[in-house]
Amino acid sequence: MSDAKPHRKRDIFVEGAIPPSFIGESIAKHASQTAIGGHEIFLGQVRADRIDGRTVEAIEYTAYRDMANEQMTIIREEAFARWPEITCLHVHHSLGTIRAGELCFMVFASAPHRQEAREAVTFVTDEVKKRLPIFGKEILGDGDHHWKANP
Amino acid sequence: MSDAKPHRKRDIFVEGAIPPSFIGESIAKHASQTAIGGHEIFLGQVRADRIDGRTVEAIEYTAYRDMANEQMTIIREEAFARWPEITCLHVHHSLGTIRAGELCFMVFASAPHRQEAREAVTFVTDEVKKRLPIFGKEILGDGDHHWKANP
Amino acid sequence: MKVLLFGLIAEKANASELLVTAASTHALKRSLEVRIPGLEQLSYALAVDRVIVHEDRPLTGNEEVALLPPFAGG
Amino acid sequence: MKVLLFGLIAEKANASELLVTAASTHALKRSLEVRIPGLEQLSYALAVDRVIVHEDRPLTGNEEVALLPPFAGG
Repeated sequence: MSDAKPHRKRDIFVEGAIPPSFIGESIAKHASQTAIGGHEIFLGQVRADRIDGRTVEAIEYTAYRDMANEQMTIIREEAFARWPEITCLHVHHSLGTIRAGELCFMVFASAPHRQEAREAVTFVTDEVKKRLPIFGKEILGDGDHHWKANP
Repeated sequence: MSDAKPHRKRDIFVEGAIPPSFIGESIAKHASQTAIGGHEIFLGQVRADRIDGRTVEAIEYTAYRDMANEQMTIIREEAFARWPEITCLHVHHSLGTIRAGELCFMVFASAPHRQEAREAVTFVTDEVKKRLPIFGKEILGDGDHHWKANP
Repeated sequence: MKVLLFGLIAEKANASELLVTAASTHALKRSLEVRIPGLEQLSYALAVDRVIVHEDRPLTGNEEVALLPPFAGG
Repeated sequence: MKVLLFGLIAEKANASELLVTAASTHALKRSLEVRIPGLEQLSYALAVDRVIVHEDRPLTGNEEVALLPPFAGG
């Protein structure tokens, strides 16, 4: 599994929404890895939040792509160091306009036991939100916009 | 969403392995629910464990089906009481012979924010393993078998 | 009354149900431990009407009774 | 040196990069706060060679410098 190697350079970004069928295909690729006992998956979906009485219709994502991928490599190495049992860790984030109801983010970890997979997904999800330079412009119903900021 | 109603009687069991494409289809069904911000999914995969030098090739699952579904209804009600923000909670478990590398268990929760979805999936996964009368006969390579028991 | 058997216990009894007469859950267990070889040495639970019962409880014969070996779901 | 701008800051500057001369990160910030209206009031971070820098640090002009508004990934 190439994805078990934390040092390979990779790009987490995909143009547009993540199709639900892509998740199914990602899961299917693990059937030959019979040391895996559990997969944990987090999916971020664009939420039609209300902002000052207006509804978020989409988020337009941009990123400082090189820095984000470098930060992701560091987070990945931290995750493999803390949970060495993890066999796979897949992260994808959308760029471009993602409409409410569409998927923009996937964190997917597999391990022999569920605890490691779950803890790794929680850690990676939280750290991506904190450390990756990704920017989100919320497009509101009235044509206005609002810049999203993670807490 | 019928699945947000904790009181409807339902059957969590499916014959045979859970196909990865089924997970993709389940995810796709949530695109119209624009209050959802995160999905958390746990998938159990049959692991080719070694037992006394022999390899687990498959698990043959049976269940006390009525009791398991009643216990699941109780666990579901507990989850909705503890995490009232959850919009969906889907649980499926396989019956019959599931080969190593195939999926036998799915817990899938959706919520406006990731924490509720994650905590609900953790709780439901743990409680299903503890409280549902499901039995697993591990089929070993030499034709022998071993009865699985959760810790 | 009819007693449902599952998994390892069904295998040991070579049956998925047994007919047993017993006035209480403890009496039922004693009777089953005589009829099913090795049951006494097993970790198992008794469910009455699909709820696990630990204490001794009278049985009318109309209950749904089941013997449950260790759970292995997930 | 070339300074990369993102998100809200690129919008305020109406540009995705600016050419700036500065001998240190703090001098760079002061210069950018003059050129980009409202930057001073914003919460933002400065990255040098793709790592966030808080302290004052000399710049040779060969670094990759970027101004980063609050992150919103996930």
